Amino acid sequence: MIIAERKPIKEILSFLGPGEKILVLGCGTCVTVCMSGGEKEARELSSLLRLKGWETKDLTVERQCEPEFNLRAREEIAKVDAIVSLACGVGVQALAECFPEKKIFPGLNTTFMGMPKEQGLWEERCWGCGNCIVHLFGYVCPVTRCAKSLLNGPCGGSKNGKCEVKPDRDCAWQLIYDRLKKENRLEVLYALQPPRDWSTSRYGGQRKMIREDVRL
Amino acid sequence: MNKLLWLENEAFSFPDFWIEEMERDNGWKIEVKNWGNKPDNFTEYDRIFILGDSFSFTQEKISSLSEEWEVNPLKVRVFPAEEVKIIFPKSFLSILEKFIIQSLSQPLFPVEARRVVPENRVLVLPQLSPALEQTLKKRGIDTIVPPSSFSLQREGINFRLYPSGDNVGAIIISPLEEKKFPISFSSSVQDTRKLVDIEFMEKEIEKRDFRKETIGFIIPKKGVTEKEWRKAFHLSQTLVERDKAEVFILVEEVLVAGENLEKEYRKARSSGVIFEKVDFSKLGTRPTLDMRGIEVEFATERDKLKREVKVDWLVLLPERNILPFKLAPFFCGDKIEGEILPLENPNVLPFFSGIEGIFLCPSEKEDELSLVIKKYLTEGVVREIGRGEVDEEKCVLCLTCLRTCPWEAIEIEGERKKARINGERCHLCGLCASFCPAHAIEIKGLSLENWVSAVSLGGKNESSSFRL
Amino acid sequence: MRVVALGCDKSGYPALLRWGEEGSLPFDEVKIFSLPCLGLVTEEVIFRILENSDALLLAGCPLDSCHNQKGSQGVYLKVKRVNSLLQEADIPKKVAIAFVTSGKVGEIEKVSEELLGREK
Amino acid sequence: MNYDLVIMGGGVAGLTLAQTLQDKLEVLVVEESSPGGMASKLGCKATDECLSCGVCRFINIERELCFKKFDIWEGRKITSVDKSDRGFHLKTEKGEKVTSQLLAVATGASPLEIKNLSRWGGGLPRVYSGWDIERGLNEGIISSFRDCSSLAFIQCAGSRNFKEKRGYCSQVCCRYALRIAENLKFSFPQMNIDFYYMDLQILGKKKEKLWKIADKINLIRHLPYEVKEEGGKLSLVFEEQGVERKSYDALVLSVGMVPSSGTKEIGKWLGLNFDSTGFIKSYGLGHTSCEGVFVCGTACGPKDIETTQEEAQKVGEEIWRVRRG
Repeated sequence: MIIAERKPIKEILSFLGPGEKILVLGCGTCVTVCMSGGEKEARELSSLLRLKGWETKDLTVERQCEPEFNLRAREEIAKVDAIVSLACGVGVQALAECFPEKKIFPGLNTTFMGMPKEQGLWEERCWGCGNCIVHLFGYVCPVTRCAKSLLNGPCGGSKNGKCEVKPDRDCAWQLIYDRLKKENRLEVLYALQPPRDWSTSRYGGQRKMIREDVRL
Repeated sequence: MNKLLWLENEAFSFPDFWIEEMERDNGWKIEVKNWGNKPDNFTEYDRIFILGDSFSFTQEKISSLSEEWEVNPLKVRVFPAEEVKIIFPKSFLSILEKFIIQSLSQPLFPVEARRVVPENRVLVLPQLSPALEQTLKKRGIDTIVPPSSFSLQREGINFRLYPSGDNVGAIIISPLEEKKFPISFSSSVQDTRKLVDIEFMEKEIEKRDFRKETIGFIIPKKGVTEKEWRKAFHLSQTLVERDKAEVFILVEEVLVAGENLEKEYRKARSSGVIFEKVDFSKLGTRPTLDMRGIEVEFATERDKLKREVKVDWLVLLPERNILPFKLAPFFCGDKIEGEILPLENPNVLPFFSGIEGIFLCPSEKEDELSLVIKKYLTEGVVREIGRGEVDEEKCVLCLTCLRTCPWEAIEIEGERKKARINGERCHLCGLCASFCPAHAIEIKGLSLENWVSAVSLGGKNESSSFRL
Repeated sequence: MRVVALGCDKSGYPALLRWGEEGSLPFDEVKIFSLPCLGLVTEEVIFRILENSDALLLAGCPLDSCHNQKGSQGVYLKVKRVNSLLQEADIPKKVAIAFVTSGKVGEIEKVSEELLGREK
Repeated sequence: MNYDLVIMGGGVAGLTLAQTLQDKLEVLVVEESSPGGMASKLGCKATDECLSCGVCRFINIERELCFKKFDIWEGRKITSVDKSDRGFHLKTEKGEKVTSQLLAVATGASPLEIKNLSRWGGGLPRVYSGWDIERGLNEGIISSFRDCSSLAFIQCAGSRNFKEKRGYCSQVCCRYALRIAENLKFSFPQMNIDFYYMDLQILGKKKEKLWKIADKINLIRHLPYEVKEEGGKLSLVFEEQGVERKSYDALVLSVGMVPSSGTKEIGKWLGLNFDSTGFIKSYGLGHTSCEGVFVCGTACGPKDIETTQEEAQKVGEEIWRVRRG
């Protein structure tokens, strides 16, 4: 799922002009589950803005990344001057495409695609490089979890299982080694990984998926 | 027309004029009774107001009262008697009126206070000690010996045991104890085979005579139970008095807090046992040349003098620390049970592990435990069924509730796989509701709207209190 | 200063009442409310209450002896978060939490001093 | 009036006993003053976390009192007890007469008067007994120590004294003293606390935590010789490396528990056996030397609240067993 975190309040406040009517629009999918942009947070933020003297409303739609849901909120949106969207970057843009004339501000910083490790702890797991190879590395993605995306073994900076770039993170290659050792499949590491074709990842420019068979 | 009942307490009784006024203005029918002459049938009233100190009318109490009266707990409202003291007579009556109006305005939901009684059967893990078995039998609790391979799942307040499929009301975990000793001994010392534990000594002392031998005890300060101290005092005394042996007891602290323990300690001392308070970090041991004994070197706390004693036997009392018990492998419930350790929380039952129905049994506490469990299994608990509800439309299945519920009352069930609250386990703490990011969970009668409306009511310019 | 005080009926509420009965409260107005457990309090509730009062005083069981095990802990974290939010947005309002057991008034006095901004 | 069981003393032991038996027997609790006994005067020692002093257990008992099914006579002093074949006959000073089949003595213990400890400055200003502080905790007595920079606890001031027939260990002092010390340290970290003791008697819940507290303060294993007041400070003579003299702003004496006056009286009336320390002798499960008379709680030796409660429940079961025959 997509993980995002709230922008600093100061930044959000700086967006808003005095005396504007404001709608805080939450998104009911990923950011709800990662507790940064759901109904709860929307209400909270609108309440905070009220305390700062703005006139606010709050609303939450199922998914801001889909015009159909956004358009449902059109009456509410028509009433206000500005919208603070508590959705990932996709949601904000989708919203902006639905309501070209409105002032729309992002309330969140979209951080990564990841999973909840435990209550209140989320970790990145996928980069969306467009060419999945986790099966070769004991199901630990070196592209995402190695700071240097190394595919042929660790760098010299792997110290007692931790990464040298971010010392509080585990070294991906340590994890890979441990996992494969447990399965005693260490031999798969002998296979040499050729240089990757990164064109499938975002280096190849904006990505697009077309499926002729489902377009009517 | 609303039929209201007031249960007043001796601290305050309602002025008649006010009651008439209320009945005239708001069209209520108010009956005032006190705890002495309670009505037989409570179901006829729309609301039951209690004027009592909220200190004793906790959520649990109200539940059990409404269970007793067979009324919807949402109908029972407590007006704190302390309030009367604080704001009487000034604005008291007007606030009282507001209070009634506010509580009448709150919607009623079909909630039932029910007493749930667990099965009178317990499962003991990892194994059943004879002492525990005996005391459980004495109190008429049947026990299940766990089959070689089994799994557990929550079944209302009970736990269901698979594959056999029968329910148990409670699980007792008699935790394994790790015996550790604060100081380590070199292998050569252990080779003398004169390094023994107190059980060994207990057996030996019946068999043989320790005439003219020297015996040393080493007793750490932590994790040694009262019973073991007793044993040590007793053994050392018999060794001296019966066998004329020479006995040293090396300790950091002597424990005498216990029924007549001090007496026994003094008896042991007066019989000629030598107690030395020593610093264990400075305690050294090595085998004698003939390998028939151990030389113990220590510095007493009195005069920091080093001295050396040659002992023929060195008796050790290890520290016992409870090892956490992992329930996860046995559990096929939704929530992964973590390690079970005793809770240091005086507000819950002693021996309570943090999960309702799972008890811990520390050694030498079997009898107390069986008392507690007997109570739990016979009286059961009163729960308000249908109080907490999950809005399946809103639930996004983020599992926050599952991870935050302290009572493990959340189940992920139903063909649509949504969170569901197990009413028999729910304590109405509302943690799930307050953490749920999608606002899917509502604890009936305790929703945000009530509070905020209630906040806007209440006394002016003085301390005043309300129960929500 | 208008203050709303919420206490759990296990321990916080009785303590608040004792504190209220003693009179000589440092605030102009105090409204005391009881809940089954402080765990029920959410950030929204706090904000909504702050919208029509100057400060919020919470009183609950000590962190590790909460009747519902995690109730106090849960609300404690929320209170910390809300305070940081209020600070970020420099709103001159405050939430404070006192960990008490029934009838332990000393703690609440300490906390109310904190609310008034005169830290000891 | 006739009852199955009359419990003398409405402290933790008495009330717990009554609550265990209230559904089964006709129970009367006779209390000299008001229910609660010693425990009701103690204060919670939690800082920002619970130290498991167990005082809140009493609060739960008190809660239950509103819904009790047994009778309590408050403020009634028993003036005489005598035994006949029909049971026990009690008279109160107000002239009421009660007859009961069984009798339970839960008259408890009382803290030793601090003035008896003049050797350690009992009676001097700023010399408190642990009991005084316990009682003051709810009212925030801790804050009154703000201005004192050094403070000493003297353990075993009351008990473990064989000359005065108090050879027993009161079992609770070490623990409450350490908890109070933790409380003080929590409020005033700069305060330096010395702790004069014989041995640390740490049993029961949270002992690991108590050991941690013990590391925070300065432990001295010695029972000081004497305490004098010198220039507003309390100077204290003790021996660690040779005789030393140290002065403090305040002293806390851990007074032990001694049998309460009621315990002694009633024991005499019923001709119960006492043990060498003046507490009523219990022959297991609350049985005493007199048939039909049971004893529980601190009347038969010092105990902490938890143990008292557990014991009372057990004695309750035993009484029910005896009653059923």
